[in-house]
Amino acid sequence: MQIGELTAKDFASDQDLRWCPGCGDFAILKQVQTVLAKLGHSQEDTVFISGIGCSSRFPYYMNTYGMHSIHGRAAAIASGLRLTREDLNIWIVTGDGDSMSIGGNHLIHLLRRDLNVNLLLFNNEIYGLTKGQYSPTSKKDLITKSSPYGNQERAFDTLALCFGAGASFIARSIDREAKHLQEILIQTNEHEGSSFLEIYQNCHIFNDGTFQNYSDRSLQKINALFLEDGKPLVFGEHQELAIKLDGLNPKVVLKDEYSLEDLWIHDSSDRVKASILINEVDTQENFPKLFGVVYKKEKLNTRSNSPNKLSENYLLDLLKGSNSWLVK
Amino acid sequence: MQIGELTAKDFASDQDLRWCPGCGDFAILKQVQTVLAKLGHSQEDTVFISGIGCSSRFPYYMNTYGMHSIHGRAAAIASGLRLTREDLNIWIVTGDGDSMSIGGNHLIHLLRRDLNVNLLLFNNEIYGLTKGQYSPTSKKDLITKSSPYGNQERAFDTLALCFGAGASFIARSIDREAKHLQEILIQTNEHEGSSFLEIYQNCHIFNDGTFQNYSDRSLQKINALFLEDGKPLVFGEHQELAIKLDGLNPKVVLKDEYSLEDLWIHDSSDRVKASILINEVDTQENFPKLFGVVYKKEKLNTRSNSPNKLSENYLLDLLKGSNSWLVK
Amino acid sequence: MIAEVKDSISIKFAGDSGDGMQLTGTQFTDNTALYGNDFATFPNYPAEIRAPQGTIHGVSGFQIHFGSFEINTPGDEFDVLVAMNAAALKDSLKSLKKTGLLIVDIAGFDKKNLRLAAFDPEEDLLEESRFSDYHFIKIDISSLSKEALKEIDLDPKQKDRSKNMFVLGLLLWMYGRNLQSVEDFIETKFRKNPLLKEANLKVLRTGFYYGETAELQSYKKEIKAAKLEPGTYRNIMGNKATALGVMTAAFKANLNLFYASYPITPASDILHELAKHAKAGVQSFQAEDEIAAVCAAIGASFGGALGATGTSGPGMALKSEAINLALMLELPLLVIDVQRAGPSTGMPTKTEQSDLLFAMYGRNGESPIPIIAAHSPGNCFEAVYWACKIAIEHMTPVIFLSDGYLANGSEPWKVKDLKDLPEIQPVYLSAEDTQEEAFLPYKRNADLVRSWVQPGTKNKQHRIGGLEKELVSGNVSYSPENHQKMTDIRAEKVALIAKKLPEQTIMAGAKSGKVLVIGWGNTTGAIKSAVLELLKEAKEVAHAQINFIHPFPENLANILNSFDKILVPELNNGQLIKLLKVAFPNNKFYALNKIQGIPFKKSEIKDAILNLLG
Amino acid sequence: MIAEVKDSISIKFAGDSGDGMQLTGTQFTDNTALYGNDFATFPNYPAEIRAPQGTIHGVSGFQIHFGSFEINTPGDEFDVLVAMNAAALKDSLKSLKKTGLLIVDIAGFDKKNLRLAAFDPEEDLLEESRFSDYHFIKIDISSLSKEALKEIDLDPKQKDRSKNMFVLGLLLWMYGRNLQSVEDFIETKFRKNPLLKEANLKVLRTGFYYGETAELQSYKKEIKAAKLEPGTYRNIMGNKATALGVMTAAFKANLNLFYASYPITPASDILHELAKHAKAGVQSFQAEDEIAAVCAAIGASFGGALGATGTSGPGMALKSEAINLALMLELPLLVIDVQRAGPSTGMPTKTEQSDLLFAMYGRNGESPIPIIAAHSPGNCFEAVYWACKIAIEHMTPVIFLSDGYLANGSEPWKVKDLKDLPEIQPVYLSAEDTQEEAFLPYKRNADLVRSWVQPGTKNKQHRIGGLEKELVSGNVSYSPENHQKMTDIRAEKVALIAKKLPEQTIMAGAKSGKVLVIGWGNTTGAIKSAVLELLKEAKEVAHAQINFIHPFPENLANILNSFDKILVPELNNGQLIKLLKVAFPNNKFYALNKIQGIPFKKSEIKDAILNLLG
Ligand SMILES: Cc1ncc(C[n+]2csc(CCOP(=O)(O)OP(=O)(O)O)c2C)c(N)n1
Ligand SMILES: Cc1ncc(C[n+]2csc(CCOP(=O)(O)OP(=O)(O)O)c2C)c(N)n1
Ligand code: SF4
Ligand code: SF4
Ligand SMILES: [Mg+2]
Ligand SMILES: [Mg+2]
Repeated sequence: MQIGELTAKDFASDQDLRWCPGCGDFAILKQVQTVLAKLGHSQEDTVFISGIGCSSRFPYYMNTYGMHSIHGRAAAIASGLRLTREDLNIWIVTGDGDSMSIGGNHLIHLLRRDLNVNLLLFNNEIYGLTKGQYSPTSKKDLITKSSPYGNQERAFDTLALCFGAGASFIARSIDREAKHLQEILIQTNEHEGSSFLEIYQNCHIFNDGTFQNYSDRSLQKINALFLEDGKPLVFGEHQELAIKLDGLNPKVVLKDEYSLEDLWIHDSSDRVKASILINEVDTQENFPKLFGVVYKKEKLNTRSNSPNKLSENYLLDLLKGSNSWLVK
Repeated sequence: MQIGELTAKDFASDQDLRWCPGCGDFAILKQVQTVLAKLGHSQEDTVFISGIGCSSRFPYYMNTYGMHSIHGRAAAIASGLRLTREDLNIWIVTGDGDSMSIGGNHLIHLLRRDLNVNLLLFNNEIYGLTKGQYSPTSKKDLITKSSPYGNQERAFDTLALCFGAGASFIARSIDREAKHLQEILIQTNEHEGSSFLEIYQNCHIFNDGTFQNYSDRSLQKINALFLEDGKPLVFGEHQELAIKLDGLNPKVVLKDEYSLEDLWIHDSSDRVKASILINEVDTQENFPKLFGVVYKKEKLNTRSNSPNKLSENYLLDLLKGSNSWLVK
Repeated sequence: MIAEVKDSISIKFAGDSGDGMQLTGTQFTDNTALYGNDFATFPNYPAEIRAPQGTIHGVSGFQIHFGSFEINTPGDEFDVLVAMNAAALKDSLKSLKKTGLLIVDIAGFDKKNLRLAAFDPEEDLLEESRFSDYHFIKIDISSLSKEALKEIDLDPKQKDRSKNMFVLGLLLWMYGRNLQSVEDFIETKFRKNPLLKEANLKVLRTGFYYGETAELQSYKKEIKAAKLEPGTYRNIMGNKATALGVMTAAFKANLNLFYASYPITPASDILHELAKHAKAGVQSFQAEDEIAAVCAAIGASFGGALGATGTSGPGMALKSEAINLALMLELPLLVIDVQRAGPSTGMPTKTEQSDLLFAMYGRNGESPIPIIAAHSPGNCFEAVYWACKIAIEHMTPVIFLSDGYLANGSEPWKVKDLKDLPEIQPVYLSAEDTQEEAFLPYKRNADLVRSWVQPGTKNKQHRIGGLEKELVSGNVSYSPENHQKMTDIRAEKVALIAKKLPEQTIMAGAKSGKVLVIGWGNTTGAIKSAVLELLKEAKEVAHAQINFIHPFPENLANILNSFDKILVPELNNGQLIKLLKVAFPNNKFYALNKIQGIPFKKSEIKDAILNLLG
Repeated sequence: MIAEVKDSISIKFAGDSGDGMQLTGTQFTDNTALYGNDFATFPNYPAEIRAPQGTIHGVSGFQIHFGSFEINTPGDEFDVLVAMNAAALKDSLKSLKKTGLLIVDIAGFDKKNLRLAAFDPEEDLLEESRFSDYHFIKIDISSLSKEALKEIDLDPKQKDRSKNMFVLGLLLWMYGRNLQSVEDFIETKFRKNPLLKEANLKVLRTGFYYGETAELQSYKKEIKAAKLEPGTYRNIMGNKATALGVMTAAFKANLNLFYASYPITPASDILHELAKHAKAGVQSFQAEDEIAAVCAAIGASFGGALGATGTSGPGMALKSEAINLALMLELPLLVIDVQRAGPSTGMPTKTEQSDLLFAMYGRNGESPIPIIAAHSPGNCFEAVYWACKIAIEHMTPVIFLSDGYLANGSEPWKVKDLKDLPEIQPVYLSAEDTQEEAFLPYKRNADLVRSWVQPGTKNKQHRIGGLEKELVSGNVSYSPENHQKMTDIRAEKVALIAKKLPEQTIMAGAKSGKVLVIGWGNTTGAIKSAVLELLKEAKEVAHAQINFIHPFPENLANILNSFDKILVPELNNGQLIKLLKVAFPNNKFYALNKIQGIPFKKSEIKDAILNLLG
């Protein structure tokens, strides 16, 4: 397949889109289709596997191979496919309920095994399909159908959970930032190993505006920290703020008061830095949220998979065993 | 119950111990019984809940209430008990297969919810009860019944996984260090919230000596780092080595070349330090393994549980509803 | 002009999922309830939150059948169809009675709507002559609503959304109702938004008065209040009745209630309802998955609460292993399965009765568990109450079967008097057992039930688990003879429950005759109406609907033996009938099966009975 | 002195779990196999890795029955009992035939051992007079073994551990064998430890020569080689045969094999066996749990490999939801359930046949799945081969039932010639379908099977899932009529498989008569021996053992109709019999049930047959 031969449209299936008007899923779909076309992937070598949820309807809309499986199990299904088919480009599409609640175990084990797949977590901090219950990523005190007095549970720090599980690629983007999302999708796809990409996705119906701080252009400036390798960690209304280390502790400072070298320069391959970014900056209210590729490590030498077929002789020997006898 | 009234023996049930001779589980059992007696807990207010595995036979040997449940689900069962019974002292006993393989999801959700229970993970890096398959904590290349050519999977960094899931108390000890184990058990019990204690436990039959580096007194000196709050991170044959930060990066140095202030002083309440200890020091081969209380945070305001009973009037009103009518 | 008096009317409100038909339906239902009619409802909507607008796929419908005598089903066909757009018309017209009343909103039949509903956009679909069979009323509801709101400062979209109030107003007028209940509802719902409140009230009244203005008096009908047994009544949906039943059981047993669940259609509303009562003493817990939910409930039961969990098919699959643990532990556990159309994810918003054999046999090993099925929305209350009673008094998991149709359907329900409910007595340690030196956790009473001794009880420490237990002591045992005995005891313990159950009754017809129709679950209405009609025609037919499926009530054998043939209609491929055939090999059973995600029609049952009568 | 010639001998080796009885048993078995006897074995050991030494609970036993004619069971009772300690004696003596031979190791009867086995430690348990019914040989095996090793530099514990070789040597001598196979085994096993090699060889030979020295010649027996059908034979255990059967099926179908599993007794050995062939083209995957295992297998099948997964009862519970997905996806999937005694964790090392109805009905919704059960260790090969064939050729999950007794039992097995196995032809897209413009993933062939089109195939992109599918197109559909059709098709598709199955055969007896005994699974041996004995007594009885349970073979009805009464022995509370009663309501079935974690005895079956014969 030549780059540029296919267009985003070629990756769209003939099925009617069945998300609510205003749902963030539309925008993500579009960017994924665009990126696949841009990168010159072929439709038949691409597979999308999902669980259950609004987000998990995704495969129906892709003119690729796809499976809309059962709730929480997409990662496990994709693992079997990955281990037996080295040739395919495999994507997992999942929701915060699908992958962080019922499917949490498969998620962490996928990351542990570091199989080469791209996992897109559409995080809308709610159960969309079942009409609005809180999820393990819902904000504290959120009022939902199952938390009429406000959600009493602590949310997962999504990136921290994946980092702890050993993820080799951790990134975040948001439905409303088409260009950023495209860029990060490309990097997600390029990484060899399990690539974890969290996409903040607005559920217009049951959790509208939960990411307004990051989707609204003016709020975004102060609340979102867009990371780029080799660049300092700056944000703010006029990009006037930066993050810097005070000993071990990250601190928000005025950018202009420091020279570039004194600021924290992003290096997605630095494990210690990633650990502080993910566990401290991203989890504390006084810091902005991270966007971009937060952490990336080279593929480890994990389980090798070289499927091939049994030879007849091997099988015959095995059937006979080492202690056979002949009856005449 | 008065402290000192009961002895370790009072916490022993009348059941025959059914572990293999030489199994590390015996030693752990003894320390737990000792600690409970020491702390003056009553037998009837103490509950042990386990899954399935050699380690999970633990409750049978305790003269307390107990449940030997199903594989991987102890944390979930304990959650239900915790939420309905504020008065009990609840312990979960589990194995590396039980809690990190099949039960991984319940483990991370328990830690996320931070319910007040003590979880003891007997990590022997193997499936004991099913006679020796590798587990998600087994070392790379370990030859087991299910990995005749050596384990090809990356192991979980156990502490990192729990930290990522949001654990509020993370500690490690080892079967062979009676005193240390006792001390840490006491702290585990004292912490309010989900206390995660990993205990390295030797499986004499299927994975003998996997922790020799930490159980053998002379090897231990160079391979184990015993943490104590307020004390520097020292280890080595003659306690001559220390860990120090070089910028953000931990480094092994000669203790005597630095003043105490320059060394890394352990502070289990420091989240950033914990993050580096857990994600860098504990996971890299060039550092010793951590023992002791690595991280501890004060209990968050997580879900409140105030079980009480329905009042008759409330129920009557509810049954009638707001739109009832009378038929005469 | 005096309205014609009719026995009953069936209406179907159909529109796009965004058109608010469910709200129209439930408000009309509440009003009907207060008016004193008997009724049955059937909401039916797409799986998507907002299905594609204007398409057949996006049609959301609500059917209500109300009358002055006993109403058993929403009606096979309806007398009135309100179609808000072309797709709704296409979807529902086939079930409008000939000479029925068809009301359409003209605005829903523009070219775009015609195209989306796969009509020819160029044709004049609403041409009178096409509907000459029916009474036909075309109204431009959308523009009338907008017109009514021209003074109000809302955007056109918001205005358009109030058009369902027009429909509601008009229909209430048609059946001689007043607006009180709806106005109260609007007042509360839009308390915080005066503009929307005003708009909704206005359009509601516009619809109400439109009938007068447009001279639709000839369509007015009067349906007198039904003669129900005296008492306080309310309108209740199955899931709500289930939640209330569980709460009531916990109250009567003097237990804390702990309900752990993971959301799933159509069971989620039970969780939602119970969560509302958090401050009143109900603990609900949204677990990370169905396995955790049932396990947490088991933990709660171990601690002495009534542990309950609820789900639907795929979730039942996940709970199976832990239910089996509860069986071994011999702890109370309520498991609610609100069935939906399977297999696998199937058709999540559609109904089916196909989890019965799964409930019966869906566990490894010989693992008998009592099964109780509700047979109407209101009956969910009593049925689940009994399920809790059995779980608690017999120290066993119990599976309670409801289904999507019962869960979301509603009917008038006579509010239960707590005194009229049977007592629930947990099996605590007897005084004499308390005295005994050695505590024997698996010692049993005459019903073969062990005692419920909770952590915290002094000197009764014990350990339970999923391994086979020794008779009486409860210690782990691998003895062959012991395993045989324990297996027998577990079976016998469930069988003995039959002695405690209320007798199976006949719902309609005589105690003996040619054909008995036996149903379970949501088939009640269709069967009963069919049988009542045939009884009027002097046919020898009767109807029994069973709540208790495992074990069967003791007198069921006698009932069966009093009929020549037994018809078993089920929304599955024949599940209850398999159990009946094995339990009663000498009776003649005939299956009637349907698997379409929708309930039986009265006519389908009637035909089958007539067929058997020969 | 010439040894007495006997038809068959049954030996039980019993000792502490640390005594190496399983090894002794398997080595004796291999030697027996090479010698040419027919045989059947039954290993039976505690659940603990190292159960409490010296106690009844810790006894590990291995029974072998070998002979010069067809051997069907390990024998109800045994001719020879080797008891290594007091607990072993206590556990097993009751099944030693009167006048049988009892061999004890004196060292295992010291005070400590007596106490642990709950004998009076003061009494002289081994006093000759107590065993006057038997032939009784006391040997101080432990000290003889140690004596033999006094020159070898091993610690006493290691020396003690070789005593099982003494037993093995002695018994081999007793039945006129040579030591070759065991010596070869020791050479390989201790290749890396010359000291242990020498020690084991030495003790083996000491045992072998002890018979001579101690003048035990009178106990020597000769059992001539059995007359088996010509061919190459090997000794095979059920789990191994299962693993080989799956590999062979993948080979014949020209598919990659992907086996995903989570360890569980007694299924783990299948994983262990397949893992050994990683370098030869078998992929095995130890998943994080049973759900992940079955899901990974589904993923592999989606990609075009033969996806397989194996487990036991509790794991089956966890797989249920995903098996149902595979059913909807209509992809090949092999699910192996090696049954064990339930419910819940039950008795994990003991056998039972109590998952049949679970396999049949253990899923939400109407979800028919083919079920095939193996009926002997060697038959696991063919049965699982057929399971794979059906899964592949009919695009469906198939449940293969084995059990703990078959899994660990062994018998001589005639090595299959690949050419004699039926072909397996995956349903790939036909040439004409490939040409078609629009690809229709749920288009079916005459067997109602859709084609297997794998990712990577150009222009055939499609999406599948667990929601109900539209006929032919496979698009999501909520249409009532479509759901009815699809439900019917899924049922019909499985029913049609019956046409492809081999005919049900009669294993023993005539084609018609008074009593037919129908069995499935591990009951084969007990039933067959019972029936053969009764046939000798000229009783009108026959035996059929069924492999194919769902659907039943087409000719089963005819077979059943040829007998007056049908006896159905099962190690459960009556599961197959329920299916038979529903499928064949006009036949007379009689249940014989046993749930003790152990197989039937021949005598139990015989009694039941005699009872029916009247
Ligand atoms: C086993 C099982 N349990 C529960 C459900 C019901 N269910 C479907 S989707 C969903 C959660 C959806 O939330 P999320 O994964 O965040 O996806 P979203 O709809 O928000 O995109 C649930 C609980 C199911 N289909 N299967
Ligand atoms: C659902 C289920 N799957 C599998 C098993 C078999 N099984 C029992 S214990 C165990 C793993 C034991 O390993 P671990 O948890 O590490 O405990 P250990 O025996 O090492 O203490 C397994 C796989 C089971 N009992 N239940
Ligand atoms: S419910 Fe929310 S997540 Fe689902 S389609 Fe609608 S807007 Fe999107
Ligand atoms: S197998 Fe290992 S973990 Fe299990 S009891 Fe034996 S030594 Fe302990
Ligand atoms: Mg979501
Ligand atoms: Mg372990």
